[in-house]
Amino acid sequence: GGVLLSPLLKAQAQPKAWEEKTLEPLRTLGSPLSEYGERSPFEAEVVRYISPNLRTRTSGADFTPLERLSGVITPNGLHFERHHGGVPQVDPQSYRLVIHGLVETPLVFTLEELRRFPSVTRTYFIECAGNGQNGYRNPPDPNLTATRSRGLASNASWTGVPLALLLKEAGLRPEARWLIPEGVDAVAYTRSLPLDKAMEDVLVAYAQNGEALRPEQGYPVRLVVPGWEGSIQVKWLRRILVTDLPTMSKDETSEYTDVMADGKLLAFTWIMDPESIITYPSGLQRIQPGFHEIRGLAWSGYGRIRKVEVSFDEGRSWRQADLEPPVERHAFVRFKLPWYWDGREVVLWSRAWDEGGNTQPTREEFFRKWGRNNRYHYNAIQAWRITPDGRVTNGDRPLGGVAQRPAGGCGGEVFDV
Amino acid sequence: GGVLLSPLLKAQAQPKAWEEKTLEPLRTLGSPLSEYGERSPFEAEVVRYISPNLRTRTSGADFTPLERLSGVITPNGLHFERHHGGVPQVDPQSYRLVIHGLVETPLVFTLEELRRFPSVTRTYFIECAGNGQNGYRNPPDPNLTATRSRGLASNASWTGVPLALLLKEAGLRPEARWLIPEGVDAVAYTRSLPLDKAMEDVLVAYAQNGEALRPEQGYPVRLVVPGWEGSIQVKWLRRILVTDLPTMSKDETSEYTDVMADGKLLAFTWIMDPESIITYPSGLQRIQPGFHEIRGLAWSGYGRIRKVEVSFDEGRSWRQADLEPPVERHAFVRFKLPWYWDGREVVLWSRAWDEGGNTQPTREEFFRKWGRNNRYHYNAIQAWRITPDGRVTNGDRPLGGVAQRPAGGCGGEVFDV
Amino acid sequence: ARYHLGTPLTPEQVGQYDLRPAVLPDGRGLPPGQGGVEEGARIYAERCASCHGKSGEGYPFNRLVAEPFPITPETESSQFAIGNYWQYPTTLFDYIRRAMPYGNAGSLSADEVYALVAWLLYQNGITDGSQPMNAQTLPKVAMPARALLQLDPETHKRFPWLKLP
Amino acid sequence: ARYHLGTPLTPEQVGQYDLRPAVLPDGRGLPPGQGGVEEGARIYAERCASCHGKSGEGYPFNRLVAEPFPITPETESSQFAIGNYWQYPTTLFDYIRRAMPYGNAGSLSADEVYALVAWLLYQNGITDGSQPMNAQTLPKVAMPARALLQLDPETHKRFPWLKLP
Ligand code: HEC
Ligand code: HEC
Ligand SMILES: [Ca+2]
Ligand SMILES: [Ca+2]
Ligand SMILES: [Ca+2]
Ligand SMILES: [Ca+2]
Ligand SMILES: [Ca+2]
Ligand SMILES: [Ca+2]
Ligand SMILES: [Co+2]
Ligand SMILES: [Co+2]
Repeated sequence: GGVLLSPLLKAQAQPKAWEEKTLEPLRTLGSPLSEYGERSPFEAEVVRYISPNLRTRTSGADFTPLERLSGVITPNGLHFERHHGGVPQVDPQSYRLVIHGLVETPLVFTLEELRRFPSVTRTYFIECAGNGQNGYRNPPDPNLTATRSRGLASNASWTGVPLALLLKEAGLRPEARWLIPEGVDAVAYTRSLPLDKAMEDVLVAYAQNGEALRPEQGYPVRLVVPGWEGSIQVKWLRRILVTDLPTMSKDETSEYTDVMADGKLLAFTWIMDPESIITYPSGLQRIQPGFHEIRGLAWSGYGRIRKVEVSFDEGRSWRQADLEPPVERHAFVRFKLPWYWDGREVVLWSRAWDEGGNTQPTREEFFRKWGRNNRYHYNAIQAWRITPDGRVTNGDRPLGGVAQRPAGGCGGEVFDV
Repeated sequence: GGVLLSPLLKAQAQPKAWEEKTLEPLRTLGSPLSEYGERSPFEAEVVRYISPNLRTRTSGADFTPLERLSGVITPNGLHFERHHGGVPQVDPQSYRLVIHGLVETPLVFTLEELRRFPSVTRTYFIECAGNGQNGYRNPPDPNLTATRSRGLASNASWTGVPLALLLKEAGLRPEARWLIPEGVDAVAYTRSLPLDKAMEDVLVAYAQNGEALRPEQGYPVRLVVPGWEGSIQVKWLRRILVTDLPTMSKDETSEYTDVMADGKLLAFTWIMDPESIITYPSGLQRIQPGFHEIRGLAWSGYGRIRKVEVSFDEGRSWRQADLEPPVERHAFVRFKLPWYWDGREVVLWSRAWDEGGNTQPTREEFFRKWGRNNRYHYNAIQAWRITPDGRVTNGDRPLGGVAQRPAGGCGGEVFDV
Repeated sequence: ARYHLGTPLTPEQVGQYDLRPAVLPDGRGLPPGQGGVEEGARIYAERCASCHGKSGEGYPFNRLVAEPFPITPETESSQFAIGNYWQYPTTLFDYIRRAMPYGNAGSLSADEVYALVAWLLYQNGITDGSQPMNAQTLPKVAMPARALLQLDPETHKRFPWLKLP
Repeated sequence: ARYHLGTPLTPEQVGQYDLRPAVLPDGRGLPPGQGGVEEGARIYAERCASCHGKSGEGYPFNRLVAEPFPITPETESSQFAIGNYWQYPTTLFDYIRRAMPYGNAGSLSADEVYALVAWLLYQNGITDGSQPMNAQTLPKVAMPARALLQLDPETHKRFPWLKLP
């Protein structure tokens, strides 16, 4: 009797070990087979975050709900979106890709032809250069969530043909240096991509996590440019002009050009810096004292993540988190750290290190280099504060200087006026 | 002019380089941001195959459309289904998992508690023991597709808590040898699982490819038993009885018990033998002469795939295919082989080898061991015949003996009477 | 308990949650009560025949009655049923209680399930029908197919301690 | 051509497919034709002002007019626009032809686009408005922000040959 007393007491302290509803499914037959499965209706509120300002926008962005997801694969329905002229609906039968310009033979490909080429499947993150834009706010938004902090990034297994093969098929002229890919959306979105990168690892992708690309990610064909800012990974790809100069398109001059603290503008900041975000516990969640596994995501455009560290004292000391294998190049990595919360106020930091030795700056360090009015490439450490009531809020430190919020840019949260 | 003549002629030979419709999306704004993305309407016919016999069945199976997919991830909406009492709808709030029997302290867990334990994310195939059942047909079905040949297998990134941690939390008594997991579906589905395997790598999974499990795969919680037959990976898991004997449940005696050629019945054939299937070109597809990348999937319950070979002469000689990295343990591997089809009739075979040195038998070899009236664990080499018109049909050789078709078993295609 | 997650249950609570207890081959899990062939036939006709055929011959769902000879490799799989393929008598009680009548499991009393088991064993030619089935008699019934059953050799290699009941 | 996949296109076909040619900083891609500030103002009022404000001050969509001084780190990002942030004059022609008016791109003639470009450059204080814009004059316009533009140092490290036009 004595041995059982304590568990008994604990059982009675709980409102009820289970409910009538717990046993209900045993009583009736379930649903029959179905051709294409849907989520449980109980999961309906796991959705992309669309800023109230942008709900009906055909130029804007929405966020992957990072803290609602497990592992590293972003489900296709929840991959972040960013587009400048809405999501076109493209008929795969009439779809064409043209390669022209400084090539021996301009070529047009049908989707079927693209699929006949040797294929590559790799897991890569795609991240908007505007990811982290809320970090430019000062003072920081106390109600920030992991979604709104870093949800303009997603990770998928992409399948496609190496762009290098298509270019070789057309035959490159010696003067060729640049590619100008163009989308078949309403703004014929264009960017400039150096030929060298294309020959290295760029994919002309037609599948995402096993199935055809989703419309928001470029159905039927997009570029995947591993490790580089999402805006260069042109979607609904209709043609590639091979040329000797970059075009300096609207989206590489009036957007995605960076304002630095020293007054310079930086062009072509393509490689995405290392990044990490603790997804559990994170902003607006509430936790109980006791055991928790701290969980988060890390990635870097420079290659593989080497380690992720977590600090419980704003960077004075660090503990190394576990990385879930396989740790792939230019892909999300899940990090985890077992932790016992004693119920006292604490601030959690995480920082990622990549194989190039790059890591994340503090906010103060970040703004020593990047302009306070820049809108892109924010990758400072995200802090989460846990108060004794278990509530998690943004733990970022306010900066000196004027109050501000980002405007324009990737359009994730604010009007672009 | 002379140099251009031949491409010109080729361009003119084609009906038209592109259509009016090709350019249409440039003319109007696309759709705005959306909270949960859906597939392109043009992909609507990529669905699971449900046998006409089983359309409305709450006990049956449907097939992943393997030849319509890329890479190795099975999209959640297309993961094969197998259930014995329909798909229950389980409310995650009232969901409970109980562990009882030969434990120190019987415990009940809420979903939230399960999610607080240390987590593991791994990519594993799940395969129905009845996969390949159409291979028992004699003569072979000429209209077999890759879907109907091996589509009772899927591959996903599963996240969950190691079952070992839950068992240790409850505390195992020394006599404990077996686990009897039970589902909360209408038939309270049960099986027997040796404790040793549970302590090794079994997951109590709550997420699939990043999001919550899909209802058909056990929402909110299922077992994932790496490399073992799907039927033991109990879905909608409501409790685990820890005991000293297996229960010899209906589904391990009247189903999933194997009839061997020597007249023996085999119990507990849990480990799934190595398997491969060429998905392109495959049954009912049609190809043109010229370059093709032969593509397929391979997997084994014994661990990693070591190599996959392709034969063009019914096994007299073999060429080694490329394996797409990362090659993970107990997971689908994509294999690829560049190939030029000269337009002559040919039969393609593939066979997988795993790290245990196991491989796939020919049909003749398979039936030397397994009974002709068995319904499970068929893993003989699948042959595809390509005729000069480019059509692909089942290239399996008829066996001597009586005509037959499988009945019962996993219910994938036939009435279970 | 290293993580202090999950709530301990009292034996009473475990009993309440254990709605359809697993029956083990040695008879553990079988409830008190009993039932014979005659009641079984009556209940079968009422609750089961619409799905499994008038005499268990099957249709629209599974065949339940077979010859009492174990199957051979030549037996059509559509003929596999209790008499020739099932290896443990306890499975019958366990499965009918947990899953039948399909979609309405839990609606039979222990006596009714025993009666159905008695009738099905008799109908399959395995028992002579003289004995009522209960927690003592049922585990002792010898199933012909049990003689054919062996552990999968790969499973044996991996778990040398493992023995079939 | 190693795979013999894809269909060769004639120069005419390429031309037909090249609906909204990319304009390069050296002026390649610019069409014949021209337009001046006055027509530009008229077309702007008709086709653009509803989205970008009466005088290009923005609302509901992007601000198009700024001071002709390049931005500083203190400039609010809502003030970034052609006059202070755009680095290449050719971008204006390229983008207006390919994307504007939003949702109805392709509806302006080359002359009309030149006129809009002329008006926008004048309105931003970059030109004095006396010269019509065409394939010769446009590439020569000096954008104040160009002086601030540098290649990202990481990009330079990786592609030492790469120079900004
Ligand atoms: C509404 C239809 C229906 C009714 C009524 C029904 N069954 Fe069933 N029965 C099924 C189905 C469907 C299955 C197969 C379930 C599966 O796939 O696992 C089945 C399976 C069985 C099996 C296992 C057969 C085997 O060899 O695998 C037994 C034994 C059984 N039923 C007995 C009964 C008894 C006894 C009753 C009456 C108390 C009954 N059934 C009433 C539909 C029914
Ligand atoms: C129906 C609304 C609408 C109309 C009409 C319209 N625009 Fe726009 N414009 C937009 C939107 C929306 C964007 C931002 C697109 C994006 O997010 O890439 C934009 C962007 C621009 C830009 C780029 C601004 C920057 O700094 O990035 C220029 C230049 C421009 N428009 C010029 C014009 C001109 C010239 C016209 C008339 C011929 C015009 N627009 C008519 C909605 C409109
Ligand atoms: Ca802008
Ligand atoms: Ca970033
Ligand atoms: Ca059966
Ligand atoms: Ca198999
Ligand atoms: Ca047969
Ligand atoms: Ca500001
Ligand atoms: Co940038
Ligand atoms: Co088996």
